[in-house]
Amino acid sequence: MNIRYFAWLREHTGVSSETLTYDPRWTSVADLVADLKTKSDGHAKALADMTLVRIAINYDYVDIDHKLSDGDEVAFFPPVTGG
Amino acid sequence: MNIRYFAWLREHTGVSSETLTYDPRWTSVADLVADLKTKSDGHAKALADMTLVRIAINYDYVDIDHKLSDGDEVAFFPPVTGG
Amino acid sequence: MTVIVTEDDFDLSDLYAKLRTPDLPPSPGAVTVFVGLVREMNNDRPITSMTLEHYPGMTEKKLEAIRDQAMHRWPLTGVIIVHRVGKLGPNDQIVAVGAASAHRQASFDAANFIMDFLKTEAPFWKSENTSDGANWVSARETDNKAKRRW
Amino acid sequence: MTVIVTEDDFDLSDLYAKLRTPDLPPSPGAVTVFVGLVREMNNDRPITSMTLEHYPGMTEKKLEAIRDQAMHRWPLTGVIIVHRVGKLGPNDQIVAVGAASAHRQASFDAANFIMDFLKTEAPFWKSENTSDGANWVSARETDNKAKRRW
Repeated sequence: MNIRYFAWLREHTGVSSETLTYDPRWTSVADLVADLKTKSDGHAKALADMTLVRIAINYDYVDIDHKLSDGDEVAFFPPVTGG
Repeated sequence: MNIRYFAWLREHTGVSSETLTYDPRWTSVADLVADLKTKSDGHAKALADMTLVRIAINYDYVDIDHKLSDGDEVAFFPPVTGG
Repeated sequence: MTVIVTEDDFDLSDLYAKLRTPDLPPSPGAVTVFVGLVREMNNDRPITSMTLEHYPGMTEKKLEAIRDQAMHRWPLTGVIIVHRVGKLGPNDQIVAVGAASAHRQASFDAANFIMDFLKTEAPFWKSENTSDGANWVSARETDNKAKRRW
Repeated sequence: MTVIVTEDDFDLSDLYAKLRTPDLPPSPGAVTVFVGLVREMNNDRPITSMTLEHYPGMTEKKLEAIRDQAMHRWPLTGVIIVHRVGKLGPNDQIVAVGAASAHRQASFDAANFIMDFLKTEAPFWKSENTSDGANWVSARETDNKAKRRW
Protein backbone atom coordinates (compact mmCIF):
# COMPACT_ATOMS: atom_id res chain seq x y z
CA MET A 1 0.00 0.00 0.00
CA ASN A 2 1.10 3.54 -0.68
CA ILE A 3 0.84 6.05 2.17
CA ARG A 4 1.07 9.80 1.41
CA TYR A 5 1.63 12.75 3.72
CA PHE A 6 1.18 16.42 2.88
CA ALA A 7 1.94 19.83 4.42
CA TRP A 8 2.81 19.68 8.13
CA LEU A 9 2.13 15.94 8.31
CA ARG A 10 4.86 15.45 5.68
CA GLU A 11 7.17 17.69 7.69
CA HIS A 12 6.54 15.72 10.90
CA THR A 13 6.91 12.25 9.36
CA GLY A 14 9.87 13.39 7.27
CA VAL A 15 8.55 11.51 4.23
CA SER A 16 6.08 12.45 1.50
CA SER A 17 5.24 8.82 0.80
CA GLU A 18 6.05 5.35 1.99
CA THR A 19 5.12 1.85 0.90
CA LEU A 20 3.71 -0.67 3.39
CA THR A 21 2.81 -4.29 2.96
CA TYR A 22 -0.93 -4.67 3.50
CA ASP A 23 -1.81 -6.30 6.80
CA PRO A 24 -5.17 -8.11 6.75
CA ARG A 25 -5.64 -7.25 10.47
CA TRP A 26 -6.19 -3.62 9.37
CA THR A 27 -9.95 -3.56 9.14
CA SER A 28 -10.15 0.24 9.04
CA VAL A 29 -8.01 3.32 8.59
CA ALA A 30 -7.91 3.62 12.39
CA ASP A 31 -5.99 0.30 12.62
CA LEU A 32 -3.49 1.50 10.02
CA VAL A 33 -3.04 4.79 11.89
CA ALA A 34 -2.37 2.93 15.15
CA ASP A 35 0.45 1.00 13.47
CA LEU A 36 1.84 4.05 11.63
CA LYS A 37 2.15 5.95 14.92
CA THR A 38 4.66 3.33 16.14
CA LYS A 39 6.99 3.92 13.19
CA SER A 40 8.71 7.05 14.55
CA ASP A 41 8.25 9.96 16.93
CA GLY A 42 7.50 12.06 13.84
CA HIS A 43 4.75 9.70 12.75
CA ALA A 44 3.32 9.75 16.27
CA LYS A 45 3.34 13.54 16.28
CA ALA A 46 1.78 13.85 12.79
CA LEU A 47 -1.07 11.46 13.63
CA ALA A 48 -1.49 12.36 17.33
CA ASP A 49 -4.80 14.20 16.90
CA MET A 50 -6.77 12.75 14.02
CA THR A 51 -9.44 15.47 14.38
CA LEU A 52 -6.85 17.75 12.71
CA VAL A 53 -6.22 15.31 9.86
CA ARG A 54 -8.20 14.62 6.69
CA ILE A 55 -7.97 11.20 5.08
CA ALA A 56 -8.28 10.25 1.42
CA ILE A 57 -8.30 6.76 -0.07
CA ASN A 58 -7.68 6.57 -3.79
CA TYR A 59 -8.31 10.35 -4.09
CA ASP A 60 -11.65 10.31 -2.24
CA TYR A 61 -12.27 11.68 1.24
CA VAL A 62 -13.08 8.99 3.84
CA ASP A 63 -13.69 8.79 7.58
CA ILE A 64 -11.27 7.10 9.97
CA ASP A 65 -13.54 4.04 10.25
CA HIS A 66 -13.46 3.44 6.49
CA LYS A 67 -12.31 -0.07 5.59
CA LEU A 68 -8.99 -0.69 3.84
CA SER A 69 -8.15 -2.88 0.87
CA ASP A 70 -4.82 -4.10 -0.41
CA GLY A 71 -3.45 -1.68 -3.00
CA ASP A 72 -5.23 1.38 -1.62
CA GLU A 73 -3.40 4.69 -1.69
CA VAL A 74 -4.05 6.29 1.70
CA ALA A 75 -3.27 9.98 2.17
CA PHE A 76 -3.11 12.03 5.38
CA PHE A 77 -3.16 15.81 5.30
CA PRO A 78 -4.47 18.89 7.08
CA PRO A 79 -7.71 20.65 6.08
CA VAL A 80 -7.06 22.23 2.70
CA THR A 81 -6.16 25.90 2.27
CA GLY A 82 -5.95 26.56 -1.48
CA GLY A 83 -7.77 29.17 -3.52
CA MET B 1 -39.22 73.31 -16.82
CA ASN B 2 -37.41 70.74 -18.86
CA ILE B 3 -39.31 67.55 -19.77
CA ARG B 4 -37.38 64.51 -21.03
CA TYR B 5 -38.59 61.34 -22.77
CA PHE B 6 -36.61 58.16 -23.39
CA ALA B 7 -36.93 54.90 -25.32
CA TRP B 8 -40.48 54.21 -26.57
CA LEU B 9 -41.86 57.28 -24.80
CA ARG B 10 -39.49 59.42 -26.89
CA GLU B 11 -40.63 57.58 -30.02
CA HIS B 12 -44.30 58.17 -29.20
CA THR B 13 -43.98 61.87 -28.31
CA GLY B 14 -41.56 62.46 -31.18
CA VAL B 15 -39.32 64.60 -28.97
CA SER B 16 -36.51 63.77 -26.58
CA SER B 17 -37.01 66.94 -24.56
CA GLU B 18 -39.25 69.96 -24.44
CA THR B 19 -39.39 73.11 -22.33
CA LEU B 20 -42.58 74.14 -20.55
CA THR B 21 -43.38 77.22 -18.50
CA TYR B 22 -44.05 76.15 -14.92
CA ASP B 23 -47.74 76.32 -14.02
CA PRO B 24 -48.35 76.83 -10.29
CA ARG B 25 -51.58 74.79 -10.58
CA TRP B 26 -49.38 71.68 -11.04
CA THR B 27 -49.22 70.43 -7.47
CA SER B 28 -47.91 67.01 -8.44
CA VAL B 29 -46.42 65.09 -11.37
CA ALA B 30 -49.93 63.73 -12.04
CA ASP B 31 -51.18 67.27 -12.84
CA LEU B 32 -48.28 67.81 -15.25
CA VAL B 33 -48.97 64.45 -16.92
CA ALA B 34 -52.65 65.36 -17.41
CA ASP B 35 -51.63 68.52 -19.26
CA LEU B 36 -48.87 66.80 -21.27
CA LYS B 37 -51.37 64.23 -22.56
CA THR B 38 -53.32 67.04 -24.27
CA LYS B 39 -50.27 68.20 -26.28
CA SER B 40 -50.51 65.54 -29.05
CA ASP B 41 -51.82 62.08 -29.81
CA GLY B 42 -48.25 60.87 -29.36
CA HIS B 43 -48.03 62.40 -25.88
CA ALA B 44 -51.39 60.84 -25.00
CA LYS B 45 -50.17 57.45 -26.19
CA ALA B 46 -46.81 57.69 -24.38
CA LEU B 47 -48.42 58.65 -21.06
CA ALA B 48 -51.64 56.59 -21.40
CA ASP B 49 -50.69 53.96 -18.80
CA MET B 50 -48.47 55.46 -16.13
CA THR B 51 -47.98 52.03 -14.50
CA LEU B 52 -45.60 51.35 -17.44
CA VAL B 53 -43.70 54.61 -16.92
CA ARG B 54 -40.98 55.52 -14.44
CA ILE B 55 -40.57 59.14 -13.42
CA ALA B 56 -37.42 60.98 -12.36
CA ILE B 57 -37.17 64.54 -11.08
CA ASN B 58 -33.68 66.04 -11.14
CA TYR B 59 -32.19 62.54 -11.66
CA ASP B 60 -34.02 60.90 -8.73
CA TYR B 61 -36.88 58.43 -9.01
CA VAL B 62 -40.21 59.79 -7.74
CA ASP B 63 -43.83 58.64 -7.58
CA ILE B 64 -46.57 60.24 -9.64
CA ASP B 65 -47.88 62.11 -6.59
CA HIS B 66 -44.51 63.81 -6.00
CA LYS B 67 -44.77 67.59 -5.89
CA LEU B 68 -43.27 69.79 -8.59
CA SER B 69 -41.15 72.93 -8.33
CA ASP B 70 -40.29 75.51 -10.94
CA GLY B 71 -37.01 74.59 -12.66
CA ASP B 72 -37.37 70.85 -12.11
CA GLU B 73 -36.18 68.52 -14.85
CA VAL B 74 -38.89 65.85 -15.16
CA ALA B 75 -38.11 62.66 -17.10
CA PHE B 76 -40.48 59.92 -18.28
CA PHE B 77 -39.18 56.55 -19.40
CA PRO B 78 -39.87 52.79 -19.33
CA PRO B 79 -38.41 50.46 -16.69
CA VAL B 80 -34.68 50.29 -17.35
CA THR B 81 -33.07 47.43 -19.30
CA GLY B 82 -29.31 48.04 -19.24
CA GLY B 83 -26.58 45.72 -18.04
CA MET C 1 -13.45 53.59 -7.90
CA THR C 2 -14.16 54.35 -11.53
CA VAL C 3 -17.57 54.79 -13.18
CA ILE C 4 -17.47 55.13 -16.98
CA VAL C 5 -20.29 55.48 -19.53
CA THR C 6 -18.86 55.31 -23.03
CA GLU C 7 -19.49 54.44 -26.67
CA ASP C 8 -16.05 52.80 -26.81
CA ASP C 9 -15.25 49.17 -26.21
CA PHE C 10 -13.23 48.31 -23.10
CA ASP C 11 -10.39 45.93 -22.42
CA LEU C 12 -11.10 43.66 -19.47
CA SER C 13 -7.38 43.21 -18.73
CA ASP C 14 -6.98 46.98 -18.18
CA LEU C 15 -9.86 47.00 -15.71
CA TYR C 16 -8.51 43.92 -13.94
CA ALA C 17 -5.00 45.41 -13.74
CA LYS C 18 -6.39 48.49 -11.95
CA LEU C 19 -8.28 46.33 -9.44
CA ARG C 20 -5.34 44.00 -8.86
CA THR C 21 -2.81 46.76 -8.33
CA PRO C 22 -4.56 49.84 -6.95
CA ASP C 23 -2.81 53.22 -6.83
CA LEU C 24 -2.96 53.09 -3.03
CA PRO C 25 -2.54 50.06 -0.73
CA PRO C 26 -3.85 47.65 0.33
CA SER C 27 -3.77 45.38 -2.69
CA PRO C 28 -6.63 42.88 -2.64
CA GLY C 29 -6.65 39.12 -2.15
CA ALA C 30 -9.79 38.66 -4.26
CA VAL C 31 -11.08 40.22 -7.47
CA THR C 32 -14.46 39.45 -9.06
CA VAL C 33 -15.22 40.74 -12.53
CA PHE C 34 -18.53 40.40 -14.36
CA VAL C 35 -19.04 41.14 -18.07
CA GLY C 36 -22.41 41.35 -19.82
CA LEU C 37 -22.44 40.69 -23.57
CA VAL C 38 -24.96 41.26 -26.34
CA ARG C 39 -26.89 38.04 -26.83
CA GLU C 40 -27.06 36.51 -30.29
CA MET C 41 -30.70 35.41 -30.41
CA ASN C 42 -34.09 36.72 -29.28
CA ASN C 43 -36.98 34.26 -29.57
CA ASP C 44 -35.03 32.20 -32.12
CA ARG C 45 -34.30 35.24 -34.31
CA PRO C 46 -30.69 36.32 -34.73
CA ILE C 47 -30.01 39.75 -33.26
CA THR C 48 -28.25 41.80 -35.92
CA SER C 49 -27.52 44.79 -33.69
CA MET C 50 -28.57 46.52 -30.50
CA THR C 51 -28.83 50.19 -29.57
CA LEU C 52 -28.30 51.32 -26.00
CA GLU C 53 -29.89 54.63 -25.04
CA HIS C 54 -29.35 56.29 -21.68
CA TYR C 55 -30.11 59.41 -19.67
CA PRO C 56 -26.83 61.36 -19.51
CA GLY C 57 -26.34 62.87 -16.09
CA MET C 58 -28.78 60.61 -14.29
CA THR C 59 -26.91 57.52 -15.45
CA GLU C 60 -23.63 58.63 -13.90
CA LYS C 61 -25.38 59.79 -10.73
CA LYS C 62 -27.14 56.43 -10.28
CA LEU C 63 -24.03 54.36 -11.05
CA GLU C 64 -21.97 56.40 -8.59
CA ALA C 65 -24.67 55.97 -5.94
CA ILE C 66 -24.68 52.18 -6.50
CA ARG C 67 -20.88 52.08 -6.30
CA ASP C 68 -20.98 54.10 -3.05
CA GLN C 69 -23.60 51.77 -1.56
CA ALA C 70 -21.42 48.77 -2.40
CA MET C 71 -18.36 50.43 -0.84
CA HIS C 72 -20.39 51.18 2.26
CA ARG C 73 -21.63 47.59 2.61
CA TRP C 74 -18.41 45.69 1.90
CA PRO C 75 -14.72 46.30 2.66
CA LEU C 76 -13.60 46.92 -0.93
CA THR C 77 -10.18 48.01 -2.15
CA GLY C 78 -11.49 48.86 -5.60
CA VAL C 79 -14.65 49.08 -7.71
CA ILE C 80 -15.04 49.57 -11.46
CA ILE C 81 -18.25 50.05 -13.43
CA VAL C 82 -18.09 50.51 -17.20
CA HIS C 83 -21.26 50.63 -19.31
CA ARG C 84 -21.41 51.17 -23.04
CA VAL C 85 -24.04 53.10 -25.00
CA GLY C 86 -24.76 53.45 -28.71
CA LYS C 87 -24.85 50.74 -31.35
CA LEU C 88 -23.47 47.27 -30.52
CA GLY C 89 -23.26 43.97 -32.38
CA PRO C 90 -23.82 40.36 -31.28
CA ASN C 91 -21.33 39.20 -28.60
CA ASP C 92 -20.11 42.80 -28.04
CA GLN C 93 -19.31 43.79 -24.49
CA ILE C 94 -22.04 45.89 -22.84
CA VAL C 95 -21.05 46.21 -19.21
CA ALA C 96 -18.19 45.33 -16.89
CA VAL C 97 -18.36 45.42 -13.11
CA GLY C 98 -15.37 44.64 -10.93
CA ALA C 99 -14.96 44.52 -7.16
CA ALA C 100 -11.74 43.86 -5.26
CA SER C 101 -11.42 43.03 -1.57
CA ALA C 102 -9.32 41.21 0.98
CA HIS C 103 -12.28 38.83 1.26
CA ARG C 104 -13.54 36.49 -1.44
CA GLN C 105 -17.21 36.69 -0.53
CA ALA C 106 -17.15 40.49 -0.29
CA SER C 107 -15.81 40.74 -3.84
CA PHE C 108 -18.42 38.28 -5.17
CA ASP C 109 -21.30 39.91 -3.32
CA ALA C 110 -20.33 43.47 -4.20
CA ALA C 111 -20.09 42.68 -7.94
CA ASN C 112 -23.41 40.80 -7.83
CA PHE C 113 -25.09 43.60 -5.86
CA ILE C 114 -23.84 46.27 -8.28
CA MET C 115 -25.18 44.32 -11.28
CA ASP C 116 -28.57 43.76 -9.61
CA PHE C 117 -28.94 47.46 -8.82
CA LEU C 118 -27.56 48.59 -12.18
CA LYS C 119 -30.14 46.37 -13.91
CA THR C 120 -33.05 48.03 -12.08
CA GLU C 121 -31.87 51.57 -11.25
CA ALA C 122 -29.48 52.81 -13.95
CA PRO C 123 -31.36 54.55 -16.80
CA PHE C 124 -30.28 52.50 -19.82
CA TRP C 125 -32.66 51.09 -22.43
CA LYS C 126 -31.90 48.41 -25.00
CA SER C 127 -33.44 48.20 -28.43
CA GLU C 128 -32.71 44.94 -30.29
CA ASN C 129 -32.71 44.71 -34.08
CA THR C 130 -33.73 41.41 -35.64
CA SER C 131 -35.21 40.50 -39.05
CA ASP C 132 -38.47 41.30 -37.24
CA GLY C 133 -37.50 44.96 -36.82
CA ALA C 134 -36.42 46.97 -33.76
CA ASN C 135 -37.86 46.06 -30.37
CA TRP C 136 -37.41 47.71 -27.01
CA VAL C 137 -36.32 45.05 -24.56
CA SER C 138 -38.84 44.53 -21.74
CA ALA C 139 -37.82 44.81 -18.13
CA ARG C 140 -38.06 41.53 -16.23
CA GLU C 141 -39.68 40.90 -12.87
CA THR C 142 -36.78 38.54 -12.03
CA ASP C 143 -34.48 41.58 -12.04
CA ASN C 144 -36.63 43.36 -9.46
CA LYS C 145 -36.67 40.20 -7.39
CA ALA C 146 -32.89 39.96 -7.63
CA LYS C 147 -32.59 43.50 -6.28
CA ARG C 148 -34.89 42.85 -3.34
CA ARG C 149 -32.56 40.13 -2.04
CA TRP C 150 -30.07 42.71 -0.80
CA MET D 1 -14.50 23.35 -19.57
CA THR D 2 -10.82 23.55 -18.68
CA VAL D 3 -9.19 22.53 -15.39
CA ILE D 4 -5.49 23.43 -15.10
CA VAL D 5 -3.03 22.97 -12.23
CA THR D 6 0.25 24.66 -13.08
CA GLU D 7 3.38 26.35 -11.78
CA ASP D 8 3.04 28.98 -14.51
CA ASP D 9 1.29 32.30 -14.23
CA PHE D 10 -1.89 32.77 -16.28
CA ASP D 11 -3.25 35.64 -18.33
CA LEU D 12 -6.80 36.52 -17.35
CA SER D 13 -7.58 37.92 -20.80
CA ASP D 14 -6.85 34.51 -22.40
CA LEU D 15 -9.24 32.80 -19.99
CA TYR D 16 -11.89 35.46 -20.54
CA ALA D 17 -11.53 35.22 -24.35
CA LYS D 18 -12.25 31.47 -24.18
CA LEU D 19 -15.35 32.01 -22.05
CA ARG D 20 -16.61 34.90 -24.18
CA THR D 21 -16.16 33.09 -27.50
CA PRO D 22 -16.49 29.34 -26.97
CA ASP D 23 -15.45 26.86 -29.65
CA LEU D 24 -19.08 25.77 -29.94
CA PRO D 25 -22.23 27.93 -29.71
CA PRO D 26 -24.05 29.33 -27.87
CA SER D 27 -21.95 32.30 -26.88
CA PRO D 28 -22.86 33.58 -23.42
CA GLY D 29 -24.57 36.78 -22.31
CA ALA D 30 -22.79 36.80 -18.95
CA VAL D 31 -19.27 35.96 -17.79
CA THR D 32 -18.09 36.02 -14.17
CA VAL D 33 -14.39 35.68 -13.41
CA PHE D 34 -12.85 35.44 -9.96
CA VAL D 35 -9.12 35.75 -9.23
CA GLY D 36 -7.46 34.98 -5.90
CA LEU D 37 -4.15 36.72 -5.20
CA VAL D 38 -1.39 36.22 -2.64
CA ARG D 39 -2.03 38.61 0.21
CA GLU D 40 0.72 41.00 1.29
CA MET D 41 0.40 40.80 5.07
CA ASN D 42 -0.28 38.19 7.74
CA ASN D 43 -0.87 39.53 11.26
CA ASP D 44 0.90 42.80 10.37
CA ARG D 45 3.96 40.99 9.04
CA PRO D 46 4.79 41.34 5.32
CA ILE D 47 4.55 38.05 3.45
CA THR D 48 7.78 37.60 1.50
CA SER D 49 6.67 34.49 -0.36
CA MET D 50 4.20 31.63 -0.31
CA THR D 51 4.53 27.98 -1.29
CA LEU D 52 1.54 26.05 -2.57
CA GLU D 53 1.71 22.28 -2.18
CA HIS D 54 -0.90 19.94 -3.64
CA TYR D 55 -1.76 16.27 -4.10
CA PRO D 56 -1.22 15.56 -7.81
CA GLY D 57 -3.93 13.31 -9.17
CA MET D 58 -6.43 13.98 -6.39
CA THR D 59 -6.33 17.73 -7.09
CA GLU D 60 -7.36 17.33 -10.73
CA LYS D 61 -10.00 14.76 -9.81
CA LYS D 62 -11.56 17.04 -7.20
CA LEU D 63 -11.45 20.15 -9.41
CA GLU D 64 -13.07 18.25 -12.28
CA ALA D 65 -15.78 16.95 -9.94
CA ILE D 66 -16.48 20.49 -8.71
CA ARG D 67 -16.63 21.76 -12.30
CA ASP D 68 -19.04 18.94 -13.22
CA GLN D 69 -21.27 19.70 -10.24
CA ALA D 70 -21.43 23.37 -11.28
CA MET D 71 -22.30 22.41 -14.87
CA HIS D 72 -25.02 20.12 -13.58
CA ARG D 73 -26.56 22.80 -11.36
CA TRP D 74 -26.44 25.78 -13.72
CA PRO D 75 -26.89 26.23 -17.49
CA LEU D 76 -23.28 27.14 -18.29
CA THR D 77 -21.71 27.67 -21.69
CA GLY D 78 -18.19 27.54 -20.27
CA VAL D 79 -16.19 26.93 -17.08
CA ILE D 80 -12.50 27.51 -16.40
CA ILE D 81 -10.54 26.63 -13.26
CA VAL D 82 -6.82 27.42 -13.10
CA HIS D 83 -4.86 26.91 -9.87
CA ARG D 84 -1.17 27.53 -9.41
CA VAL D 85 1.26 25.55 -7.28
CA GLY D 86 4.88 26.13 -6.22
CA LYS D 87 6.46 29.34 -4.98
CA LEU D 88 4.58 32.63 -5.36
CA GLY D 89 5.25 36.21 -4.32
CA PRO D 90 3.00 38.91 -2.83
CA ASN D 91 0.15 39.95 -5.15
CA ASP D 92 0.82 36.97 -7.47
CA GLN D 93 -2.19 35.27 -9.00
CA ILE D 94 -3.10 31.98 -7.24
CA VAL D 95 -6.40 30.91 -8.73
CA ALA D 96 -8.83 31.92 -11.47
CA VAL D 97 -12.37 30.62 -11.80
CA GLY D 98 -14.63 31.64 -14.66
CA ALA D 99 -18.22 30.74 -15.48
CA ALA D 100 -20.17 31.82 -18.56
CA SER D 101 -23.92 31.53 -19.08
CA ALA D 102 -26.89 33.08 -20.82
CA HIS D 103 -28.00 34.13 -17.33
CA ARG D 104 -26.25 36.63 -15.09
CA GLN D 105 -27.10 34.96 -11.80
CA ALA D 106 -26.08 31.52 -13.05
CA SER D 107 -22.62 32.83 -13.94
CA PHE D 108 -22.23 34.56 -10.56
CA ASP D 109 -23.50 31.59 -8.56
CA ALA D 110 -21.46 29.01 -10.46
CA ALA D 111 -18.19 30.93 -9.98
CA ASN D 112 -18.99 31.49 -6.29
CA PHE D 113 -19.94 27.81 -5.81
CA ILE D 114 -16.75 26.59 -7.49
CA MET D 115 -14.60 28.80 -5.26
CA ASP D 116 -16.42 27.69 -2.09
CA PHE D 117 -15.94 24.02 -2.96
CA LEU D 118 -12.38 24.49 -4.18
CA LYS D 119 -11.54 26.15 -0.85
CA THR D 120 -12.77 23.16 1.16
CA GLU D 121 -12.33 20.12 -1.12
CA ALA D 122 -9.34 20.63 -3.43
CA PRO D 123 -6.13 19.34 -1.81
CA PHE D 124 -3.93 22.45 -1.82
CA TRP D 125 -1.97 23.74 1.17
CA LYS D 126 -0.43 27.17 1.59
CA SER D 127 2.71 27.91 3.54
CA GLU D 128 3.41 31.61 4.07
CA ASN D 129 6.90 32.98 4.62
CA THR D 130 7.27 36.07 6.78
CA SER D 131 10.14 37.44 8.88
CA ASP D 132 8.66 35.11 11.50
CA GLY D 133 9.48 32.02 9.42
CA ALA D 134 7.27 29.66 7.40
CA ASN D 135 3.75 28.97 8.60
CA TRP D 136 1.12 26.60 7.25
CA VAL D 137 -2.04 28.59 6.73
CA SER D 138 -4.92 27.37 8.91
CA ALA D 139 -8.23 26.34 7.40
CA ARG D 140 -11.10 28.60 8.38
CA GLU D 141 -14.52 27.60 9.67
CA THR D 142 -16.03 30.40 7.56
CA ASP D 143 -14.97 28.46 4.46
CA ASN D 144 -16.87 25.37 5.62
CA LYS D 145 -19.87 27.54 6.36
CA ALA D 146 -19.64 29.08 2.88
CA LYS D 147 -19.74 25.60 1.36
CA ARG D 148 -22.77 24.52 3.34
CA ARG D 149 -24.86 27.32 1.80
CA TRP D 150 -25.10 25.45 -1.49
